[in-house]
Amino acid sequence: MEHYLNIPQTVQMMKFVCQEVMDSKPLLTEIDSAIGDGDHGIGMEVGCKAALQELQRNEFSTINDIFTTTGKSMIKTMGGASGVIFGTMFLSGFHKQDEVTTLNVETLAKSFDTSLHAIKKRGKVQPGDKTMVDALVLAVEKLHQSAHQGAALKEGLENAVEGAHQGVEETKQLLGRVGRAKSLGERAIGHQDAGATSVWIIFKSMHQWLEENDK
Amino acid sequence: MEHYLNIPQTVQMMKFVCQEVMDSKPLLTEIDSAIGDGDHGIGMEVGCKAALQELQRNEFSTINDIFTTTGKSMIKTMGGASGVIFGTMFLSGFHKQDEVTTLNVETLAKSFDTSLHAIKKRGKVQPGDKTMVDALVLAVEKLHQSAHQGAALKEGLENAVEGAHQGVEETKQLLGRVGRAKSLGERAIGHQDAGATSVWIIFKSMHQWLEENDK
Amino acid sequence: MKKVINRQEDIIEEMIEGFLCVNEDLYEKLDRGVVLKEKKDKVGILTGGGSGHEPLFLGFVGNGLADGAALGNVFAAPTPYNILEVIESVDSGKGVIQIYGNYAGDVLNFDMAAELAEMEGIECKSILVRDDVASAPLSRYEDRRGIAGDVFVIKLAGAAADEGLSIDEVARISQKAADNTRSIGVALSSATIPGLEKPTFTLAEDEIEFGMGIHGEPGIKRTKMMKADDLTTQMMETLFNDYPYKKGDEVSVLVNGLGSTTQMELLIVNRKVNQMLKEKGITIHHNDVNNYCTSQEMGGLSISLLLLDDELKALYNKPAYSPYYVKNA
Amino acid sequence: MKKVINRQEDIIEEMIEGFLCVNEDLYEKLDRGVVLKEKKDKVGILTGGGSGHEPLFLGFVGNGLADGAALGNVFAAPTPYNILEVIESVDSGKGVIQIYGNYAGDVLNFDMAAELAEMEGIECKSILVRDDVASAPLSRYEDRRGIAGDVFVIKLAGAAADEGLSIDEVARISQKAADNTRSIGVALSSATIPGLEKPTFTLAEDEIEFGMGIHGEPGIKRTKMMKADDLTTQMMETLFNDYPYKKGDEVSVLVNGLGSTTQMELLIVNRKVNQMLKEKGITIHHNDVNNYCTSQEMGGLSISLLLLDDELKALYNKPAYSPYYVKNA
Ligand SMILES: Nc1ncnc2c1ncn2[C@@H]1O[C@H](COP(=O)(O)OP(=O)(O)O)[C@@H](O)[C@H]1O
Ligand SMILES: Nc1ncnc2c1ncn2[C@@H]1O[C@H](COP(=O)(O)OP(=O)(O)O)[C@@H](O)[C@H]1O
Ligand SMILES: [Mg+2]
Ligand SMILES: [Mg+2]
Ligand SMILES: [Mg+2]
Ligand SMILES: [Mg+2]
Repeated sequence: MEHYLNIPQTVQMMKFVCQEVMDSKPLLTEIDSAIGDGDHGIGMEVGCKAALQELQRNEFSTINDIFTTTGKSMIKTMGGASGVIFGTMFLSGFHKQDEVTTLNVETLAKSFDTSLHAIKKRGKVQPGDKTMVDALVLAVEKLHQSAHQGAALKEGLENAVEGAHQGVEETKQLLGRVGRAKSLGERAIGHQDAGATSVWIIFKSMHQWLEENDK
Repeated sequence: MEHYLNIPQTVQMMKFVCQEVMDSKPLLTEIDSAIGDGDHGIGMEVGCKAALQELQRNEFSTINDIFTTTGKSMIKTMGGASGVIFGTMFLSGFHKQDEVTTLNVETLAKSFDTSLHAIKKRGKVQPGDKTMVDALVLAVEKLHQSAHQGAALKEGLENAVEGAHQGVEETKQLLGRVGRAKSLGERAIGHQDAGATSVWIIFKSMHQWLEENDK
Repeated sequence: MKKVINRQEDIIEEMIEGFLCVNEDLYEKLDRGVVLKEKKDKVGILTGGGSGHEPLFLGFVGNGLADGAALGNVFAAPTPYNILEVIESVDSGKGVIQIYGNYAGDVLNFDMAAELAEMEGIECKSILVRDDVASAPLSRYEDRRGIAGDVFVIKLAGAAADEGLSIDEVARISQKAADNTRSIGVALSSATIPGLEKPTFTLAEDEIEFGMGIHGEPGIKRTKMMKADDLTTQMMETLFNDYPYKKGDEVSVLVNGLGSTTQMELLIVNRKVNQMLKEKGITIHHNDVNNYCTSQEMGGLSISLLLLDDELKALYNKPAYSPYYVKNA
Repeated sequence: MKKVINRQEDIIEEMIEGFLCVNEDLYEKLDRGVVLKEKKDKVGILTGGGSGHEPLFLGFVGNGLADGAALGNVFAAPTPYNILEVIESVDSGKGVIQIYGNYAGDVLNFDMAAELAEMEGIECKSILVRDDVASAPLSRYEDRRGIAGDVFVIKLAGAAADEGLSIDEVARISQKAADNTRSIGVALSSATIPGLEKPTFTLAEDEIEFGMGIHGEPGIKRTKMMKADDLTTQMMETLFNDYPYKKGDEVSVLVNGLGSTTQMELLIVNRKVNQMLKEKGITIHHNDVNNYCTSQEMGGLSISLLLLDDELKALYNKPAYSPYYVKNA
């Protein structure tokens, strides 16, 4: 496989991501039940199901299209905090940005960086607030490093997964400062953030798709 | 002890009966929960508590007074099917009957027989309907036999307890035909009737009081 | 089971006191009852029964509804003397109609109360509600219990009495309302009497009892949990089998929650109820989805149909008010 | 946990359909929302949030109440597009006020909806309800969540809009209503999201959580179950400590059930609430005891106080109607 994906490959990868997130519903439910209200798994399932349908239905002429379609589907169908936040994660990095027809590490690093800023602004959160941002920020960092080192996409994603995973682990030590974990105080310690877990699952399944389709 | 009780003794005995029934609340609750609505223990407790208060408060000049006071307290405070039924059990045998100042087997046999008829009429029940009547009818039979044989009160009550107990056992084999066990059909089989159990407890504690106070 | 109470023996008193706070202008407290403060020169309407089904019965005392309610302990009929006190209070010399569900304990106590009232020269008629079609087959109609259908009968009796009709007329109409009301219930989970530790019955996590009564009386069958539409279909078919509803019939519909079943679930059931009635060409005059006749924290619901004719419809439309049941003109 | 539903993904749709059956004349269905059929020439009042709290929010769409509600999945804020659809529908050119509880998800979605609406030239103001005094200390008022107090704010906003006031005036009054509303809740048992097997949290048989939120958010403390009067006293004192209520103040009181707690228990609590307010010389203008803002089958309740001034009182007294909330003139 090349150092980049073309449009049909990216669509395939994103479909796989949606499917994997949907399959993680029980895990996400359990995590959100521990320090949230238990609906994160349902929400992600709803959003990914809608995105999957759109990815199956549409023809895409740019990579931007693929990601903005995914993001819009989520904003349109999910609701909850994660609808806007995860919708923004897929949408903002490619919406009103230069159009591209291939996906490589640079593009991924740049676009998720843009999304990260949009999320921080929308959600009024910073790293350390025990949200999905804690996973995303480290994933983006790893993508940047990888791009810098001229890594292949698969390698870059492998690093991103590692970053996201580290972010998830870090959320365990944090007090919640937004959303419903906020009022838990000390009781939130030891529990990982649900949204951060979703970020990790997203990067992990991107990487897994590349692993499985690396011919 | 003589073959009869005087007024103070009868008051003491009835107070003991009330206390014993109250202490049986968990048992009666459990039985009524199995094939009824679970409130029989509470009902009997309410009624016996009220009767106990009246028995403590009042001076009595006849045996009739003692029993009618007990019955009226129950009707006034209990509610439910058992309020009227158990109220009638204590009331009807002595209300508008010849006044007596001692209680012996004959009086007991005659008065509970009268009550039995009143209950059958009020409750529109017959023996075999899986109610307290099944216990009462056999207890009354035993009291009559005992009276016939010139038995002492304690002996008569011992027989009545035996009759009541047999009645309780018989209710286990019966289908419910009134009240809430009615709709259970076959499922009522194997379960004893709550009201019948109360009748047994009442006679048992009368007898026990005599045992303990037989000097 | 945790219950927010003080002493078990005080729950009825304290409940009545708390109810009176909601509307002190409207109500007056009796020993174990609630009556309208304003005495109206008309046939008195009394309802009552065991407590534990709130807002029934006290919440259905109001204008255009019952004039008073006699309240027993939880799941236990009120005493004859409590009932008598309410009878005396709501009688304005034109007689009193007692509306209550057909339960052994209620019959015993209301009958005795009526006897006591008659001795005081108060005419007293009883209307027994027997809407629960699951409680006995049609051949044993006399044995049927009363559940949420009480609401319809109280509403219509109250409206009829407000018209200034005679006790015989009000009784005739109330009886018609009772005869025209059919309900079917289902239980999903158990109920606990305040002060007792254990529930009166138990249902497994995948089990429901079809036709269970509001005190946990057994129903028609214990069966597996099913989808809302399937459950509703079975419930409606039980009602349709009990009475030959036909195209053009007009009904009022009550979907009633028993306690812990959510309004969302009731509305989902209501959707199917409406679909099925429409398919049969039955017109829905009025549709209510609420918790009117509960059974502690029991999970489950009942569906009640009131078949209307012109007379009942006109009375149904009359305004009524209590804090728990409002019908605007 | 058994729930009477069909497919989890259809519950919101089917609930709305079932709700519309109750009053087809009054309401119209949107994708994930409900609006009044009759469009009024006034500031539009919109409410909404996650579902699962029924009758809130859809049951508070009505005359003199909200003009529309946007509904999310259970415990999840509605999407910006669902909200936008309701905004567009209730706007008559005079702008729209969105009333919702202060939750991260709701803020994100209602904010985005407002941005989209502004792009279409619809003026849109948001009033956030932050009545839950247990959700954050006074020093972090901005963090407080909204619970049953929504009811008061919707009522007053609806009445103000009906007066034909400008959007700024309606917003000012709604904000005052929100600022004047304080609530405190307690949870006795857990809540389960339809479609999930396990409840979101658990409480031991002798435990309660004082101050728990309506999605199971942790409160002030986990403590042992206590008598109704003791619990009520602690709850009222929490409110009294949060605001210096004084003799002569006038309040409306809502004792709200969360789901499986019975009306009897709520009334017993209400009795003590009334006693305590009277002892402090606070006048109770209106007292409501009902299940308005539930949380699935959660056991527990909340107490809400709305502090009234002359302006708010006049608006509070205006008539309102929905099948779940009626205020007669
Ligand atoms: N303001 C925010 N900014 C960024 N992420 C957020 C924010 N609020 C919540 N999240 C993320 O969303 C997740 C919760 O999503 P979800 O459970 O679907 O929504 P809700 O909190 O409305 O129930 C959290 O675990 C967190 O990672
Ligand atoms: N019609 C009746 N005649 C005689 N006894 C009856 C009748 N109905 C009920 N009982 C007795 O009362 C008992 C139930 O009493 P209780 O539980 O207090 O009242 P309820 O049935 O109203 O809940 C039954 O076990 C039965 O023995
Ligand atoms: Mg959540
Ligand atoms: Mg019983
Ligand atoms: Mg009973
Ligand atoms: Mg949520």
